[in-house]
Amino acid sequence: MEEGFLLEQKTLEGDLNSETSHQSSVDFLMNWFRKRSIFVLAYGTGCGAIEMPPTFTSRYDAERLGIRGAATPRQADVIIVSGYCSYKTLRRIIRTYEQMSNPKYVLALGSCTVNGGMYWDSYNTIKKLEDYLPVDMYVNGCMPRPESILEGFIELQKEIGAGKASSWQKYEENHEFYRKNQEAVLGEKVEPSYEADWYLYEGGL
Amino acid sequence: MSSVLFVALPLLFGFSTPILGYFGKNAVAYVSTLMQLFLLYLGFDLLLNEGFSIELISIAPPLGISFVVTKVSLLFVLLFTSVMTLFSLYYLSYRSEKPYRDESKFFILINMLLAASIGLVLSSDIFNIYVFFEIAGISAYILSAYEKSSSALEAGIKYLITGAVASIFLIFAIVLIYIYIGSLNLGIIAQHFELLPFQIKLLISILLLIGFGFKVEIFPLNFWVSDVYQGSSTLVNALFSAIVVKAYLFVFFHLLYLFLPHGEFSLFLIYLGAFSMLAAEVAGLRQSHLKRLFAYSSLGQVALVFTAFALQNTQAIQAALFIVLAHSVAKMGIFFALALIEKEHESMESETLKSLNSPFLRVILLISMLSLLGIPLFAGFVGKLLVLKSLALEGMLPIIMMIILASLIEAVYYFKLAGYMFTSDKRRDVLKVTWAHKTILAFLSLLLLIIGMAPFLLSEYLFEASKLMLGGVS
Amino acid sequence: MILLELLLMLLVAYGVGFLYYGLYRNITARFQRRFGPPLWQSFFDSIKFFLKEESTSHGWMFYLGPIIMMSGAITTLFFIPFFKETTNFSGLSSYGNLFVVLYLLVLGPLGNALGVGTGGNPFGAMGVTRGLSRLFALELPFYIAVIAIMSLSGSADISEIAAHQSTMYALAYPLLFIGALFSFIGMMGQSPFDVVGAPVEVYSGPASEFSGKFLALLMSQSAIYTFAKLVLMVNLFLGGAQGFLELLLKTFVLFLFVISFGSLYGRFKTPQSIDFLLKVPTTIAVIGLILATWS
Amino acid sequence: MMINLSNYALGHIVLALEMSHLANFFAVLILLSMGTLLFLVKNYALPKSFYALSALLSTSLFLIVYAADYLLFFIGWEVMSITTYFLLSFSVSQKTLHKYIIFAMSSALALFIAILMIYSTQQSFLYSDARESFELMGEFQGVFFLVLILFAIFVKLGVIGFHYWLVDAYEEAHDIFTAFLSAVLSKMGVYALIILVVKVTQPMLALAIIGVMTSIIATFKAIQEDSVKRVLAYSSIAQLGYIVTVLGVADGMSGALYHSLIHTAVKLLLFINIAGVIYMTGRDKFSQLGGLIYKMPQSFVLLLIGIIVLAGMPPLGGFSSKFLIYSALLDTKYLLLLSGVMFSSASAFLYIYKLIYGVYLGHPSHKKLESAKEVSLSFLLPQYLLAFILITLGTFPALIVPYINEILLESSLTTLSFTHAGELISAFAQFNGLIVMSAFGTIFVLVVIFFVSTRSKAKEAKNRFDIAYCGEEPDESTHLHYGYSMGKELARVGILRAIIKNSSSHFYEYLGKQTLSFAELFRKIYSGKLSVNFNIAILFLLLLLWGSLR
Amino acid sequence: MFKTIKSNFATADVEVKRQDLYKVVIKYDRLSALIDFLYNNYTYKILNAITCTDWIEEGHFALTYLITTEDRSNTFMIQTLVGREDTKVESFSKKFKQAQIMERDLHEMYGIDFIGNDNLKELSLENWVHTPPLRREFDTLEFVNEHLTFREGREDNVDVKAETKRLRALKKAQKEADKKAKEAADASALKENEDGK
Repeated sequence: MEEGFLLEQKTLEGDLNSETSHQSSVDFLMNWFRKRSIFVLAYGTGCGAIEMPPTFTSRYDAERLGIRGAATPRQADVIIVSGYCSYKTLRRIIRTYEQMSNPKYVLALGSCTVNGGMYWDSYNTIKKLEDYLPVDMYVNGCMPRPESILEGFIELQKEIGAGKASSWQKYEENHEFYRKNQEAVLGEKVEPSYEADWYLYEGGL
Repeated sequence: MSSVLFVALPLLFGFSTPILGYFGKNAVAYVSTLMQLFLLYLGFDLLLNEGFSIELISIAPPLGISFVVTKVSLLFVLLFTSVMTLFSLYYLSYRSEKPYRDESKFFILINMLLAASIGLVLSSDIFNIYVFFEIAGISAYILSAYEKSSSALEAGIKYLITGAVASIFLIFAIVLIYIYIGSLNLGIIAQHFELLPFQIKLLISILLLIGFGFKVEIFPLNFWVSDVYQGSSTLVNALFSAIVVKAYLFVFFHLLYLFLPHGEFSLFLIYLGAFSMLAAEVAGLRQSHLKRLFAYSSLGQVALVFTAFALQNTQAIQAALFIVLAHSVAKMGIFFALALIEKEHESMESETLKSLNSPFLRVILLISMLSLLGIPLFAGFVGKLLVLKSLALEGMLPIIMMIILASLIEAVYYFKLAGYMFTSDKRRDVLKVTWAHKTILAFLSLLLLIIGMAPFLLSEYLFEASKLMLGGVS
Repeated sequence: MILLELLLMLLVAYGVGFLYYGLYRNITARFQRRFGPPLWQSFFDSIKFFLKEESTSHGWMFYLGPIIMMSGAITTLFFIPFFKETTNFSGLSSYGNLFVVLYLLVLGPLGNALGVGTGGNPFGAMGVTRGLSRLFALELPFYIAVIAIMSLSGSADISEIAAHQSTMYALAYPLLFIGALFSFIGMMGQSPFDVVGAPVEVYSGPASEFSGKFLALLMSQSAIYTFAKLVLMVNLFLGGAQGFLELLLKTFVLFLFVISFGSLYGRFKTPQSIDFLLKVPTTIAVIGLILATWS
Repeated sequence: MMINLSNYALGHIVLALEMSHLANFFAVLILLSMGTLLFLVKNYALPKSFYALSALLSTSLFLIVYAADYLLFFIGWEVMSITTYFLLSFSVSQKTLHKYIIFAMSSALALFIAILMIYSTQQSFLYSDARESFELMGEFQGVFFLVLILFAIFVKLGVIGFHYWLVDAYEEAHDIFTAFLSAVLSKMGVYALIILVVKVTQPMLALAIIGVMTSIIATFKAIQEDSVKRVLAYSSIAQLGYIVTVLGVADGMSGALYHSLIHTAVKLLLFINIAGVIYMTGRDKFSQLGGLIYKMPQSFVLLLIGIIVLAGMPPLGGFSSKFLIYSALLDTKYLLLLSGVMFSSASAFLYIYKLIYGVYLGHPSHKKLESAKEVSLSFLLPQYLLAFILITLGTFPALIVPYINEILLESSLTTLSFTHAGELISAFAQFNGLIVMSAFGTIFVLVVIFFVSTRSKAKEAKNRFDIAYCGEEPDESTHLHYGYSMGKELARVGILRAIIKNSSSHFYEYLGKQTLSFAELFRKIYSGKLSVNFNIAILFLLLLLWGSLR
Repeated sequence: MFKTIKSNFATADVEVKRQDLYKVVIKYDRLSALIDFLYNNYTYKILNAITCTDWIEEGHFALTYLITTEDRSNTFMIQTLVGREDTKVESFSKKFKQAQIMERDLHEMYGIDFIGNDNLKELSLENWVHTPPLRREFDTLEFVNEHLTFREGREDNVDVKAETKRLRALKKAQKEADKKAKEAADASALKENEDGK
């Protein structure tokens, strides 16, 4: 009877591609590649950042699932908002999120992103990440351990594989809603505005 | 027309000036310029119809005036008369703003100077040489002390003392020669000179060397030159460097070739000349006073001529004659231009060139300087090339090295001046130059350019002249 | 026929390049006591980036940067013959020689540096500066070794050098090989000298501004360049190869050595790596050169 | 074909002109640079004397090139130095001008002594007798002759010990004249090196070693410079270092000729380009320029071609000349020389990239640069012409090999084997420029087609601040023009600090001070007091007597 | 040392809180003189912290300056009382460089203005326009409810406090019922024993 690491590997991967969904073969292939290789932006926003090293290094090794760190938002697919998010950090998260190239996903860790967590009454943190950024996957736990983060990643990969993770389209469609909330919290106009209307243009070569 | 006129006419003019005084203030000036023009005509007339003759006028048996007019002495006579005419023409238009005080005395002096130097060149009697040596000296001392400033006075005294010392040595030499050989005529002395015992010959030549050394501005004896140039007025400087030095140089080497045709001392003289050129240039490096600077540069050039003459072969002498011509023309150009600058800027420091604002004068100064340096397209280069070529033939490498080093140092401080003139700096108002000055200066620079570009015009004439000089026909 | 052969060479290089890249990630993972990603993970990464919705570009020069890099890589590949004797799979190497290859190796990165420059990202400029200042320190020992080999085999043509090696130059002249090996590690971008693209220190250096398909192109060209350099080193020092199997074997052994050496060492700072390269490998190579030319 | 001027003899000196192939080659270089620079002249308000002086300069250059005897050669050399002095004086500071003229005059006079030494043994200045007269010279005199000649040429070439005047003069001279200076005047040094050293004596290893040292040190000095013209000045010293190296080695003549052609063309291209940038922005420092690529795109592309050639990259002409140099060096057994040259050309990439990055790429360092527009056609046309020449030499490297072979035959050296224009063959290997260029071109096009057809479309960034900047948002005030001072960190590396830090200027300043203090000593002798002078006179008299009586 | 401080700075007597910690309360105008005195004579060269406690009832802030000796053997707590409304305090950033950051933080959190500190812009709160948050009149919960929105819970969500109370009551009732049932069972078992006996 296997146990230990191999079992864990099998169970995690076991039902990875069980999610059957009706999408054209081209989309299926495209999503299959997007599922197999995920670049996570190396940007620790809150206290969850301390969970990232063990997830990506030897013990929990996210790389075996094709998940790797990426230095700049240009190269990244997934941004992890790990934990409480003060106004100051929110401004940087929005700026980085808008610089990532589509399709991009947000992984929110901890309860602070859900409803403010233990800082529910703090004057300085936002209570509900949903209003400011479209979130694909929540991983609760007041800082989830690497296993649950990996679990979260697997779920995200399943959704990507099935083509259901389309938060970045949601961000583009109702952009005013997000921008209004952001400006309500961040005070004056969120710079740079041109980043937002960048999506409205058609690509070149 | 006999060659004695060259000496007689200026002296005659000298005595007649008081009479001319009555005819009006500038009568003296015009008459003297006319007289110099006539002398020039006389020179050319002699040149054209080959009037080479020997004039013997004996007053008392040993004493008398004997002139010998050969190609080379005629060359010098022509040089002197043309320099003097150019000088007086230049002075005619210069005197309208700033005349010398009691001009008539000034004209007497320059004519006496001219007569004496021509006499020196022509005479073939050793006592005559001494007489003209003295006359030229005296007129030069007074000319250098002409202005009423302290430096002029100091220059005059210094010139007087050195001149006196020089003449003492010369008279000793002449007395010795007269005792041992008995005659004053150069030809006879030349024949008997070899027979003299070595010590006596040595003593005479040393005395002659020192006697003429002062005047010929050789290294240890040329300390007085820079102070004299600084003291005397710029125009007079032109005369000194163009005429006086050349006359003494010619006479010294004329005697040398006559007495020691085999050139026993030539090696020593060559080294002496090269070293004095180097010393003069190095001393000039630190100079900031323009007149002293050009004094040192003319010391250098004269030393170069000295080395060339000391080589005692026809090519070297031809080169020396080239340099003499080029140097006189260039120095005249420089000092004439400096006279104008001094009139305007009052200060003769080299920084004044920075504020000089007349493109014409800048070009003139530049051309003369380049020619003095020996830059190819100008006259100086021909002379320098020939000297160095003949030195190369003799295989004297160290000498070539010293001369080239000296001309490098000369280039350094000349281009410092060129740098002042040409880099942009705060300029004074434009310095206007009358058309008369312009024509004379332009003529001088053109002359330099022509000799530089087409030296073959003169090379045959100079070649025969140098053969003659070496041949020592007296 | 030649076109087909060139295409085949390109496919082989592309495939083997990504295979080696996957092996590299697995072997370094095993060094770090973890299971590495699946073998073709790098291939998946590059294809994923090709399939991105859009990628930011900063003007036509930025757009052309990675393209020049890729074409430089492919040209270098074509000028290196795969095998020793036979003329097939020798690409265009009969028209070029070792000097052409040495300079083509640098043409790609220089073209890309222009793209990075127009991108305007200061971290990109910093990465390029480190790359260029490291480059000349790398080139010195490599050039000394290569020159020694060229003079030994009497010609600058790669296939001739490979043919000339009765016994491998690596064995015949070990000092030369060691000197060249040090700089080869740097050329492969392995650890002691890979400060150029350090993800944390320099925000991934030159690649900081490249997104989407530019990044994909950079990944695929690095695969081709790796394979081209490996084949070059095999031809120069390991006596060339007769067949595919021998070629793959030798290249893999060399690659294995380079990765394991790389995964054991931390990163040098740029002045440190220049100082080291100009001192140790250069003296080794010079001694090798003197010994080689003396005998 | 020889025109004999002997009837103008100055006392039997034979002056002769001659139309040798070597002379025509260098005449072509002069014409090329004069032709291209004439385009630019109408953009600048130059004083009339500038034209007169440049006419005189070009006549002196032709005189140098076509002279068949050393005297005419020297006259041309001297006139060239003097006219350069006056052309420099339009814009150069007094100090640099003075430095220049001291070096120029000392080099000219050293040459004069050397020529006189030739004359003294053979009684003729003609080139043909030079070789015998050199043999006739004694051992010591021969060495002294070579020292003088090399000193004169090294000053003109700006070899590393003697470049004290060159870099400042290049930087401060008028842009057009700097181009002319670096493109042509240095070639006169090369020509002098060929006729005075290569043709007279057998190849000297010392010359090659000096060449390598020059190129390495000049390259590292170029990397440290901030002013664009100073970088180009040092880079032309380095490139000339290659020529000197290859001339110091057996049958390096072909490499030297080819490289001087390439160097003239590429230096003209670079200097005209930089002149255009300075004309448009009025700035010539890397720290003040930057980000001009999309405002001056054509100049950018032309500079790109220029730096590819300067670096010696395969598709373009630079590689063909480097290839010949490397093969020539490979023939000799001095392999360390070749590695030195390749090392210096590898480390040259740093200042080559800095040239294009500092000026065109990155962010503009000042708002004024935003208003820069493309330069007028008068700047671009010459650059296109030069770029065309370089590209054709890249694709057909052996185009001029037949002509070089004629020169080699003329001076009885081994010629290069030649098949067709595309293939350049040297002793060690051959390469086909056509195949390299077309391979690179077709692959480039194929990759572009593939790249355009991928699914992911490239979207233009909104403006220059839209960069990944760690979450921050840069604006007008943030300093983004990094990388313009790249290469400064090399000074932290032990070995390189030695090369970069100490320079020859202290030595020359010391020398200057010493001569001035020595002159001061001499002036004391000419002091005013009469008594001192008389003592000296008497001293001299005694010395004279003692000397003669002994 | 304590006597000299007490005498010339007219403070309450120095309190030795710990072997290496002394405390003294001083009026504001003598504060800088005391700090200079300690700095020069007793090597108290290091400023550890400037803290402020808000005594809203008494209506004043208590500013405490902690300075330590060079060899870190001993710390001195100097406390002054300053007013709460737009207080102006003289800055020590010239004497101690680190004071600049501490004062900047106090300015942001308490609104105290430090004269002489050249850089008092915001430290961690960007674009903060409301009252300085650490003042006690600022109620965070009320601020949060006013400015931010919470996630509205599920339909069947109940108030957390009421829910916990209800659950606790339920458990208690349950316990009592069991106890009662047990007693009934014991009683019946006791009765059976008695019947059985």
